[in-house]
Amino acid sequence: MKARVHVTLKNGVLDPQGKAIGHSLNRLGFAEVGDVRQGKFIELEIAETDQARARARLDEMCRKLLANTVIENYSIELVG
Amino acid sequence: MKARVHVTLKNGVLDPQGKAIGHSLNRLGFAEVGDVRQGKFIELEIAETDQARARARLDEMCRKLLANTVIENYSIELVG
Amino acid sequence: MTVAIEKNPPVMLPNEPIITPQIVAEHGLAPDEYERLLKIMGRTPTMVELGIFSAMWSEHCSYKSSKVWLKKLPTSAPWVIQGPGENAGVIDIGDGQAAIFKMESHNHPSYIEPYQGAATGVGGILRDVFTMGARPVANLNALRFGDPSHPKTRHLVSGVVAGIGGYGNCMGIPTVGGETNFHAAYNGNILVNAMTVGIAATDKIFYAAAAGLGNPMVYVGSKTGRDGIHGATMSSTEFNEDSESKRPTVQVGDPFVEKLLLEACLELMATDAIVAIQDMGAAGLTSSSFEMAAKGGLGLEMALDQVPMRETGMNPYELMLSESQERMLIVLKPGREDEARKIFEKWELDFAVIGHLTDTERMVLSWHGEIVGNIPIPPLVTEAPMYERPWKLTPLPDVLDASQVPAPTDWNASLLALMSCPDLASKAWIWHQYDHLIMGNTAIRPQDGDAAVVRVPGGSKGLAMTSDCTPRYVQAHPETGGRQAVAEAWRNITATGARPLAVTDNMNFGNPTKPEIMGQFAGAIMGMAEACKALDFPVVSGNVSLYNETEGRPILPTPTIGAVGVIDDVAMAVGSRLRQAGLGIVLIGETKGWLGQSLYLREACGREEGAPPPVDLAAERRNGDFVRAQIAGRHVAACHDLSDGGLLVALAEMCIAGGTGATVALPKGTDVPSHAFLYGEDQARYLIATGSPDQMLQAARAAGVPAVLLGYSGGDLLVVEGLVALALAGIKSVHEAWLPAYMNTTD
Amino acid sequence: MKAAILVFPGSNREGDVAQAIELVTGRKPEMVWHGDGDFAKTDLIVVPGGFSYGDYLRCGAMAAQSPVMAEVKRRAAQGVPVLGICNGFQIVTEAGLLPGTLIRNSHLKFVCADVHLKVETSQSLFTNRYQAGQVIKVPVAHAEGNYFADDDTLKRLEDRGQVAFRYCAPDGTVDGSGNPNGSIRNIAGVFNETKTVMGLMPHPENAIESVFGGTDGKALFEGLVESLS
Ligand SMILES: Nc1ncnc2c1ncn2[C@@H]1O[C@H](COP(=O)(O)OP(=O)(O)O)[C@@H](O)[C@H]1O
Ligand SMILES: [Mg+2]
Repeated sequence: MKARVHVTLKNGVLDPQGKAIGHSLNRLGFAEVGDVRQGKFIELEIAETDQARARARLDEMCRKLLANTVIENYSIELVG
Repeated sequence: MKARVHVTLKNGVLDPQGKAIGHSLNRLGFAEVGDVRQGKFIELEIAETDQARARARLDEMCRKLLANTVIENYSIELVG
Repeated sequence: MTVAIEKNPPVMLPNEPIITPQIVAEHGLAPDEYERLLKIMGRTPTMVELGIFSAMWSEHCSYKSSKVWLKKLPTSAPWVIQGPGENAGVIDIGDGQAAIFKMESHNHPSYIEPYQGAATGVGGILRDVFTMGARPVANLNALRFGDPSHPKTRHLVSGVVAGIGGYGNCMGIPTVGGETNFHAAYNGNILVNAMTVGIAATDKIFYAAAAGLGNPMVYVGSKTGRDGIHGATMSSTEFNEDSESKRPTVQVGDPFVEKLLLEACLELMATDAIVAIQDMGAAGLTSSSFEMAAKGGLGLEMALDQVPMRETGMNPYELMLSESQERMLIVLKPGREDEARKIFEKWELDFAVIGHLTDTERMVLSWHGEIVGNIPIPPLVTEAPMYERPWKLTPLPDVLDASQVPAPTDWNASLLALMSCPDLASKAWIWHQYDHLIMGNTAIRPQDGDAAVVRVPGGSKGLAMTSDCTPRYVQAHPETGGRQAVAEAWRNITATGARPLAVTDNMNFGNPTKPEIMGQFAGAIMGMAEACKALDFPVVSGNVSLYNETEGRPILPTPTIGAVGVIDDVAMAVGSRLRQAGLGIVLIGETKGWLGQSLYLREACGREEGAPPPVDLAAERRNGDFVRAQIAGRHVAACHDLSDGGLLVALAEMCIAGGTGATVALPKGTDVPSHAFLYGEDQARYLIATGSPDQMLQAARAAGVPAVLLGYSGGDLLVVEGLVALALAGIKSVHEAWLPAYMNTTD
Repeated sequence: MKAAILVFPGSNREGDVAQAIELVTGRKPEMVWHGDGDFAKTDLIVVPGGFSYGDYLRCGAMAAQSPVMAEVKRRAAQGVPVLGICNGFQIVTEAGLLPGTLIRNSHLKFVCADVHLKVETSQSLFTNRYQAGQVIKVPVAHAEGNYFADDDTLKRLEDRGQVAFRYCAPDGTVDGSGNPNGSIRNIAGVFNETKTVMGLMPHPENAIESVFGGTDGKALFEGLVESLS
């Protein structure tokens, strides 16, 4: 099956990229843009048919590698 | 309102990051992981109430700055 | 020519289109070129064969417009180990060591996708150098962008610089120098020329010529995807079902994999398992395999289904033409496959035996057991089209006398304006994004000298390197411009105290089918050849990039010269920073006050006209040899060659870089007008800061070298008596402010 | 002093630090490949700079999961000194040996330049040859050296004297002018609680010889030799 993982910065953690994007958008004339945060979006193919097991494994992948839980949150979505 | 933008590499474009992540996961014992692709996930606060207008503006932002349309696709989602 | 009888004619693949004149045209082959192909093949080619001819006979691979001219460049000297014709040039730098270097363009890809285009340009030139057995020790980059006010320029600068840094930094190779110009002629066609210098043992240099019947041909590195398959895009989509994913794409670089490939190749090279090795650059598997087989006078059978593939549904056509990055082709000694495989597996890279050498002199390609291509190699190479295109030389423009150019009304303002103009403003914003210090060998950093100086690992020797070209001179008069580019490179190496040894070039020009453009090319080559001969400065490698035009408007002709020199003790190298008070400022060389094509004329008067400054090669040599001897004698505290902007700009650069002011005056009795003396761009000149000016003047007189003491260093002002008085801090701030300010604004 | 330098796929300043250590100690350090779960007994472990695993995902994240880092953690717990430089600092924080994390430079660009550092303490294995308050000049070269930690962590670091170096102006003033990457409180390097692990973004190994950028980094290695021989 396919999985989608979103990794986002925790509240309060500085996001230089998001800030710069917001800044640039404002300068480009998009005055309506306020706060911007940038995160990661990871799509994985997984050879696993059991939803629950897949979710548990993905959770482990996130904690071990995909997210730095000191500063990041993650969320997992299973597709197909 | 809030908007979410996903920026992903077009099909066929090499994704060194995704490749390295997949490799690493395999090495860490997640043998079930196949292809991995990494994209960006951008959340924006927008001072705009009209959905259609917001979407049009976001489309412009994507083409101008958020995505590199030579190699990337983007998708826009409006929340709240 | 007779057509060899073909024992195994290839099969057509399912869905393979019939070759039509349109498909031929889409492959960039002229009708007469296709006729030539038919004669060689003795039959209609398959798609993969057509693709191969198209790639091999492209301008890029065949040099069909430029070859006749390139032959005129001098390429030999006692210290040249390998001249043009291999992946890179090789020179002997003593102690059993060789410097291996080359420059290459990635202009078009960088315009389409600046980050990846520039990054893969660096990746490609690095492979050219380490495929010969060298560990790369330095990178340089020569960049030309459009007018700063053009809407695309900022985006291009930002992407190109990030891409060059992104690749080189990750590879751990210091990027130590380069040049950056802006001119409207590059608005639709920027130039990104990347150069790599590497070091190898003279007895451990690897070449591309295949040898040994039956020897295995091995593919290593990254998998092959559908990157950068150009030319035949439309037609190729027709012979596969899922067309969306088949769209040819921009090449994306993976510097991490290249770093692994570098280490793995060097590890394998330390054994004696390699017979020949060649990187896959432009035209990927096609050009690398043909070149290896042709150079060895052999044939090759390749099973394309064995090529490691990144995507599903790839076909032989795509595999032969893909420009996926970070790949190499190696001929191994028989029986050494396992040993080699272990090394590449350790570095987590793909490794596949994809073929073997034969004595048929044919390239036989198979796909799951069926032959899909069968091409005689020698005629494809020797019968490649070669053109003596009509050419028309650019006449020498009228000489512009200084009296026709107004002097500044405000001298201080004129200097500040020049120091902050796009071409002269500090490029620190760029080179701070490049790791120029990694390896711990960088003795002269960007902006600290005319050439970068890097210690050769394992000793005290240093290599000096630089890249130079003044395109406005070449535009005005190509012969003079070609001569000047070589002379300036030679001078820049000399100014550090190093001996200039050899040159690599990157010939960037417009459409060669126009006689004026071909004339620019011819003229530049004639000028370069003359200068290289006169200065004992052979060309050992190079690259040609033609058709740099948009909507019929060509770029300025830009023959970029990359040069390398050697200094025996790196600690003896001098930079251009004026760091001490009380030093005499000596001007070496003759000043006639040449303002034609000068930056003063362009920036202060808004005029681009006149003949460029003439280059007296005998004077260059005499003055340069004198300067080098003075440096070797430890009489020189700082030295800077005079080029763009002339004397006053050079002095200002020395002062602000070293944080020490100077007070100078025009020599008594000169009849050159002040503005021509201070801003003229006469060649063969240097500024030297020395603790013993009298001695130096005396030595110069004895050597027949024009020299004059202009004044002394000290204080924190730059003063030209009666004309200029400026605080260094003020000059420095405008000099450093332009580029960051420009990059931080949006239109 | 016996030193071991870890090498990951994509490491690239291992040679620089090996050269520095050899110059100072006269002894070649041992190079340890990332896949080796065990290596010879050593007085110092160095995690060098570079782009381990291409710096993909997050700098240092993939290297932190390698077999050799598990062994480094074991040895660090036993008190074997660990020095993480640049990418090594990122790896060591990802491995949990040091607090905080390194994020993208505030200006988003790679920066290679000489910077000035204020030595915060001479009371450590790594800094005993410097004086507290001394200003030294060494280069940085990174895109992700922006040190970040939450307020509690910062307070703990400051209270326990775990800040090793701060970016400063040439005259020692600690303010925005000398900060090359936006690091919080100008922090350039930190210790663990026992000060046996130090990580820093700048490259003392590239400031060893006067012809190649100065000698201010030398004392760090000399101090280690003094403490560990
Ligand atoms: N793209 C670049 N990359 C690295 N260094 C650069 C680049 N552009 C300019 N520089 C550096 O800036 C300094 C000034 O460049 P330039 O004016 O072309 O020097 P020169 O006139 O001595 O040839 C040189 O040290 C050069 O190496
Ligand atoms: Mg120059």
